[in-house]
Amino acid sequence: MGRLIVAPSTVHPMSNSSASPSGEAGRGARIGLRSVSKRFGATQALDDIDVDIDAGTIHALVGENGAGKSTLGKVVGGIHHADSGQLLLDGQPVGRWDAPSALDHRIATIQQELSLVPAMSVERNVFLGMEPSRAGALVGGMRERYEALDAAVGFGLDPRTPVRDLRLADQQKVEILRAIARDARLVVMDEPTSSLTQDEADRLHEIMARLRAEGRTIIYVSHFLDEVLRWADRVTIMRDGRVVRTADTAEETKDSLVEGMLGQPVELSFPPRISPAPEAPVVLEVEGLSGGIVEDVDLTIRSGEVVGLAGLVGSGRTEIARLLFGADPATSGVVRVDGTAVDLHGPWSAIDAGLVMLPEDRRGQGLVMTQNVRENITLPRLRHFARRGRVRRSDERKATRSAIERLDITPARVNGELQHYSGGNQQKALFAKWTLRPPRVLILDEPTRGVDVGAKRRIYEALLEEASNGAAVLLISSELEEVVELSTRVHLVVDGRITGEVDPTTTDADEILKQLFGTTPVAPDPHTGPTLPTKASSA
Amino acid sequence: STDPLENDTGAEDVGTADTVAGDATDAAEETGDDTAADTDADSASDDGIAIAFFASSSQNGYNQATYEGIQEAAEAAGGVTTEIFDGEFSADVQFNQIEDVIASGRFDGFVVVPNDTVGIASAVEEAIASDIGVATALFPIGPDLGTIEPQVEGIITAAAPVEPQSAELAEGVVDYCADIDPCRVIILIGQLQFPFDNVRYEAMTSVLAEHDNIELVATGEGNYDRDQSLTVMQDLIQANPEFEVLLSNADQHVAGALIALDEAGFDIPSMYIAGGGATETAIEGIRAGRWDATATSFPASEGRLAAENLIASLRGEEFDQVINMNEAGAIPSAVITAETLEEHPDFEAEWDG
Amino acid sequence: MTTSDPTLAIGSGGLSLERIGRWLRQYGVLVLLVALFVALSIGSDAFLSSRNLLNILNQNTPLAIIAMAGTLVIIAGGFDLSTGAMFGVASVTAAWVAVNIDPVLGLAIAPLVGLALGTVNGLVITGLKVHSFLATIASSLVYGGLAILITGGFLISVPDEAFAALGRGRVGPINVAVIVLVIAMAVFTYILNGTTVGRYVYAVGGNEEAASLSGIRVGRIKVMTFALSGLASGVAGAIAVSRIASGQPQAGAGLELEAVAAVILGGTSIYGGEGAVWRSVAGVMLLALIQNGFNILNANPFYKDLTTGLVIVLAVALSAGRKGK
Amino acid sequence: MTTSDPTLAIGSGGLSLERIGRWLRQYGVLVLLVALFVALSIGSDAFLSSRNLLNILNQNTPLAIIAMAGTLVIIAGGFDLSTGAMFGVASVTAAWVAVNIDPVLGLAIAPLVGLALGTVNGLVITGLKVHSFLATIASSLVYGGLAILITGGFLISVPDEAFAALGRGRVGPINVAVIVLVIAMAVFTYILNGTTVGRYVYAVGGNEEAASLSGIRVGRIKVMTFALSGLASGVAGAIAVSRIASGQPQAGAGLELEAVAAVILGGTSIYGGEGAVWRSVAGVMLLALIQNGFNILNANPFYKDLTTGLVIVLAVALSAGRKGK
Ligand SMILES: Nc1ncnc2c1ncn2[C@@H]1O[C@H](COP(=O)(O)OP(=O)(O)OP(=O)(O)O)[C@@H](O)[C@H]1O
Ligand SMILES: Nc1ncnc2c1ncn2[C@@H]1O[C@H](COP(=O)(O)OP(=O)(O)OP(=O)(O)O)[C@@H](O)[C@H]1O
Ligand SMILES: O[C@@H]1[C@@H](O)[C@H](O)OC[C@H]1O
Ligand SMILES: [Mg+2]
Ligand SMILES: [Mg+2]
Repeated sequence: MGRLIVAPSTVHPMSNSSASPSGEAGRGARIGLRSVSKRFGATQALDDIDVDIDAGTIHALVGENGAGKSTLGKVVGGIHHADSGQLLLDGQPVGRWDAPSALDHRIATIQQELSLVPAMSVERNVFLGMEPSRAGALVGGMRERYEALDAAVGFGLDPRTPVRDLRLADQQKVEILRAIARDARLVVMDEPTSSLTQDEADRLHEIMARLRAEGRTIIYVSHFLDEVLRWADRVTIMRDGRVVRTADTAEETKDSLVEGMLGQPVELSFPPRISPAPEAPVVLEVEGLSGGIVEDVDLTIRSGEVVGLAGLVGSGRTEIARLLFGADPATSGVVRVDGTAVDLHGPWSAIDAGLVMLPEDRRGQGLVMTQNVRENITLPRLRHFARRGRVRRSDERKATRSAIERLDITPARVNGELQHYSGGNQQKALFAKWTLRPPRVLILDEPTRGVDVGAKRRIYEALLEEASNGAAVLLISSELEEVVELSTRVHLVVDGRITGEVDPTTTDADEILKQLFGTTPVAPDPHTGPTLPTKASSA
Repeated sequence: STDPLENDTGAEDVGTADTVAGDATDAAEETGDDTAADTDADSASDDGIAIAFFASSSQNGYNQATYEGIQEAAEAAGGVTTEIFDGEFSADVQFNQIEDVIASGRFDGFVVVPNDTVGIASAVEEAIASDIGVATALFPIGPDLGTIEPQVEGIITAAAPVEPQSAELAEGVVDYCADIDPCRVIILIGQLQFPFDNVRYEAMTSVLAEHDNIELVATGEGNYDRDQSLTVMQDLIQANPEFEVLLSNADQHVAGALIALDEAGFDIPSMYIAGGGATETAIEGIRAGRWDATATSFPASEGRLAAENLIASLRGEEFDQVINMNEAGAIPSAVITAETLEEHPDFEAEWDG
Repeated sequence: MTTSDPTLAIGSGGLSLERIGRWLRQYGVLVLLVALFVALSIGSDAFLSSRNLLNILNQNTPLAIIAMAGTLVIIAGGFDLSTGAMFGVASVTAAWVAVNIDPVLGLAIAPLVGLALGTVNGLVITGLKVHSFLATIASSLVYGGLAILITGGFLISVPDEAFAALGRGRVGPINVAVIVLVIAMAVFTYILNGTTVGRYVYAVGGNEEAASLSGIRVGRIKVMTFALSGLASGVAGAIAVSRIASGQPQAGAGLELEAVAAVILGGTSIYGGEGAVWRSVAGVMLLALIQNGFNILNANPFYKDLTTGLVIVLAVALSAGRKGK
Repeated sequence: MTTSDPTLAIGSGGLSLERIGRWLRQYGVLVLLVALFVALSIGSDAFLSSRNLLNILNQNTPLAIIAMAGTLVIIAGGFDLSTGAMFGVASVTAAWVAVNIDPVLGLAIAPLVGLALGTVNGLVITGLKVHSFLATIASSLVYGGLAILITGGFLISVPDEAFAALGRGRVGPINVAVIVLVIAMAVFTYILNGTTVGRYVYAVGGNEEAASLSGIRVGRIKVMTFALSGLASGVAGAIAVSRIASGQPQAGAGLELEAVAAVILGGTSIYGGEGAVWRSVAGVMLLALIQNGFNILNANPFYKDLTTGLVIVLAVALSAGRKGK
């Protein structure tokens, strides 16, 4: 972290004369919510909320999926209007309050669901709305400003790449850069690390600490409770749209947070790993699979086995999964399910063969936001709910209802409008979609992104249940701990190749990381050095 | 603007459309009330006659002049009200309109300027079957564009036969070209995908083809639009910097093309320039010696004659079934030239385009 | 933040303004349709005759059929601006076959011609990965050219009685075309809302990538929507050509935009993923009632366009913000 | 990294097939334009004359100006189907004012009329939150109605010499309209690529929500694009009406779709967020060359539509998959 030179406390590295209209630079904003309520149809998302967020603090929001954290953040950021109540900025009631006016008051938001302009380059996205200009005419200097910003933050993204060509994690970095570039007095960060690796998350945390040192305020929403306890000053626990309590993090423990969030203590450890019967047959067999950056992958998973893929960022885990699933064209290789070769021309034949994949980007690749919960959940298996092409809705409803129960999706409505669900509940629906009927091979790419601790446990249990019912499971997660704790075997992935196998019962996350680094020939990125794909292990 | 009938003008003597349409509307309303409920239109004719005019487009100078003529006839006959319907240059719209109006039972007679001369026939048959008298103006109704004899039983037709008129226009070219060899001709036709334009084009070209000294160097589509004709002419001049004759079926084409010819420095009076429609612009041009001919077209007279005969037929009086506009108009000939204008010094164009 | 916004302050339990607003936004086009219907019934005795009402349906059958199929295209995220041209080709082919071979064969072949042309559209669009907006403008030019070549620019008239049966025939008082309309509506509604394929159409338009990763053959679904649109244009062409007993290449000109406008007027999302067949029929009928009203009442045609425009704006204002955009 | 993939195996410095492909997809419309240009130069002596080339530019100035402004509308995620009608209103107003008040005032007022109508479009679209596709179809009907009311449906002839200066005048050999074209191209390019407003146009079309969250007043940007589109239609109307010395309400009919087609043909994304002014000019010129070619080669106009359609398909095939869709 040596390159994170902390800037002089009053001068933000990015501030220039046009970005700091007043002399407030460096002074954080103080926000108060008084009896704030917000209702969406039948859902009371915020119910009479009172919170004070002090200047120069990192203030965490924790709570179950759907507790109202994002809604609270959006009210502060001017993205939602509260139905009633009052918002105080530095003790004064605010007037007109929408996103542009919040920004005028230098309150910036990193939303949970990324919101970038896909065709625009990284730097243009970062400086959107604050381009160097004179009387409306663009002037040069954006590259220099970007480089200064990047030097301070150290994400090492190429400023010219259109953001649609970036991986999800890199897009999240662009969002972060954008908020920082705004020289904001208060930044709402809604699960900013959900796609990041531990290394990148740590980098962000350092930046947060530095912003706080400059007197700025941060509202930090996260499901990583260890991180919350480590980095935040205060924490507000929310449940069902209400504040349970606000306290100093020093007074809280992981268990106390969980109990506050869920209303009851919950088992935090991983469910016990299952091991397949010794005579269990091979379900998935991959031989010489190549395509894109993936080269010559061999893989075997037996019935009841959970196999994890561990790799550094960009090592090609996602690409392996997509090739297996027929989502990307393979140049060579064979995939067999229960001994029968799968046609790799498209996901349809993979699904027909009982091979399914939960993709990593739920909004981009996973869900159809214009369709409701039922329609999303049954989509890949719709034919099973149809006779001669005619969909039988009652069967659909029945299956959906039980999926909602199993994963505790809220609101628990079969025909709920998914686009309005909280991030974590969408993720649960995505999981439900791919496990609605028992698959033969279940590929999971970041299955717990954005879900709360209780729901994570439920997903782990569901995953293991699929395995114990005889499925072969392939697990990819940037939370290395998940991979280690749930898998029966872990493959190491480096540069699109499987370079080794470790036994997770005898090898811990740190050891796996060491091995991965040991086999990494070159640092993938000159700016960041090798990046670690794990969370929570080092925190 | 791709419709053949889309003549982009109005005649200056027609008065403003607002009052024209307004008067008609008011008048029709008075009688409309007591006939509306009456499904048997025939019974309305004792106390008054209501005529619906189905314009190919009400926002078009040619049709407005026709309507002017219809109103004139209505006034002269007394006890006749008129109303205009806008066909929007669409065959479909017009067809539906006629059906709707038959269903409304408010009218005793129709005058139609058809958008689709064939397709409209079944709607017209339906009208006649409902005891509504029908007259067509400008074009005959029925599959054969070549004749103005009724192809739907009972229909009154006030039109100029399409083919002979175009042939006669081309004969003017032949005369002009008699001593010129080669005599190069450019034709600007409306749109070859319209059946009537095809008939016109074939008539013109077959006349020209009989003469070895005449050379058809280019054909353009003017689309009944001045601006498009200007564009096409500018282009054609590039490939054919010298030619003697501009032959067209529509004065609008000529009006646009002349801008291009002027720009390019052609000596227009020495050329042979022929259009169609007998518009004010064309008549002025012929009088000024810049144009040579225009195919006759008397929209107001056409409307008046169609309506007069329709009213007569509805009243059981004597009437003409077929009115040949090449004989019945103010100038009884298919083509107007400087000579015909000398014979009819007081002639005023009935519209402009 | 403000508490002064009245629409937000009202509780959502009872019959709140907000709920009425939502209902209006959802069914605005129907409300307007009913309102116009009532107004016309009051304004003119002639309007509420069964003859007039059947006329309206009959006249608008070709447009409605095209719009219904177009609904599927638009829900799947596409656009078909070649329906008018396909209608034209189908019409002239029908007329040509009727004159040269057999009238009934002519009518039967028109839908097939449409189906073939629509399938070509779909294959070009998915094969070349081009947006259908431009692709179908191009194909509409090509098809239009084809229609002209078939006819040589002349009109083909079909004097045969049998040929007129589809367009002019009646079963009792009901026009054959109206029966076709009702059947088409049932079929398209069933396809869209009762079958797996219909569900896939929504999914493809809602999120193509997610649909593909869910095992849907996106290309096939798209080709199918364009093929259906062609088929519908062919059926519409057959009805129209039979009604006027003549085929001409220009026949369908302008229909394509009218159909798209009706679909969107009905409330189907231009972005794809959302919509319904009944909406498009309502859109067609809304436009039809305005037309019919002007024909039935003594309204000055000078104000027709203006009125139509304002009614569309009204419809659109009623359902304002339904999709948040 | 694998070496088995031929496209990747070749060093990124060299001239790989993949790079040529990418370049073609990016500049396909230019390639086709040049190809057509060369073909016409070979095919006809008349083509490569400065007069003919100036003619082409001159003739297409109105369409090109509308398409350039339309580029901004489409990049911002909108659609303007009322440009033809605004062109019509501006034309007849110009002619009316020229005849009744002053010819020069007439020409001067046309752009302002367009600006006003365009602004109304923008305000309706953002105010009612309706999609511009439908809203501008509606407003085009209303504006069309307006134009008819202004003229009473008649043609307004303006015999004045001064009135013709804009449309027919020349500076040396160069038509005044061509000069206007060049200026418009410079201005629109500058707005789009040299100003913050232009940047926001891309952002609004690329992701409205992201733009709004970046503090961009999305509504204002949209209104501005529609206002500019109106202004451009007004300028185009002034040029055209001056050229033919007469105004008529139907004048601009069909222009709106031609302009949209040219923009998309040029390669500007129909989904918004991407595009360029030069692309639209290239699109206009591609269509113009086909027209010009048919005229100067004396080709049978029967094949014009067919050819135009095939050229568009070709253009589209060349840039296939440029946006992945
Ligand atoms: N636009 C909306 N329309 C309808 N309901 C909404 C909308 N936004 C949020 N909700 C509902 O409000 C509740 C709170 O949602 P919110 O997104 O604030 O939860 P969250 O605490 O951020 O959850 P997560 O941890 O899953 O992100 C949820 O029940 C959600 O379904
Ligand atoms: N959408 C994309 N566009 C461009 N490159 C991509 C995209 N997705 C992945 N890549 C690149 O492909 C390579 C493999 O990425 P992949 O997502 O498979 O890695 P991964 O091991 O799954 O890492 P992570 O899941 O942590 O992103 C990387 O070099 C990455 O940068
Ligand atoms: O030639 C005439 C043409 O000028 C006018 O536009 O329409 C009627 C035609 O007969
Ligand atoms: Mg959230
Ligand atoms: Mg990945």
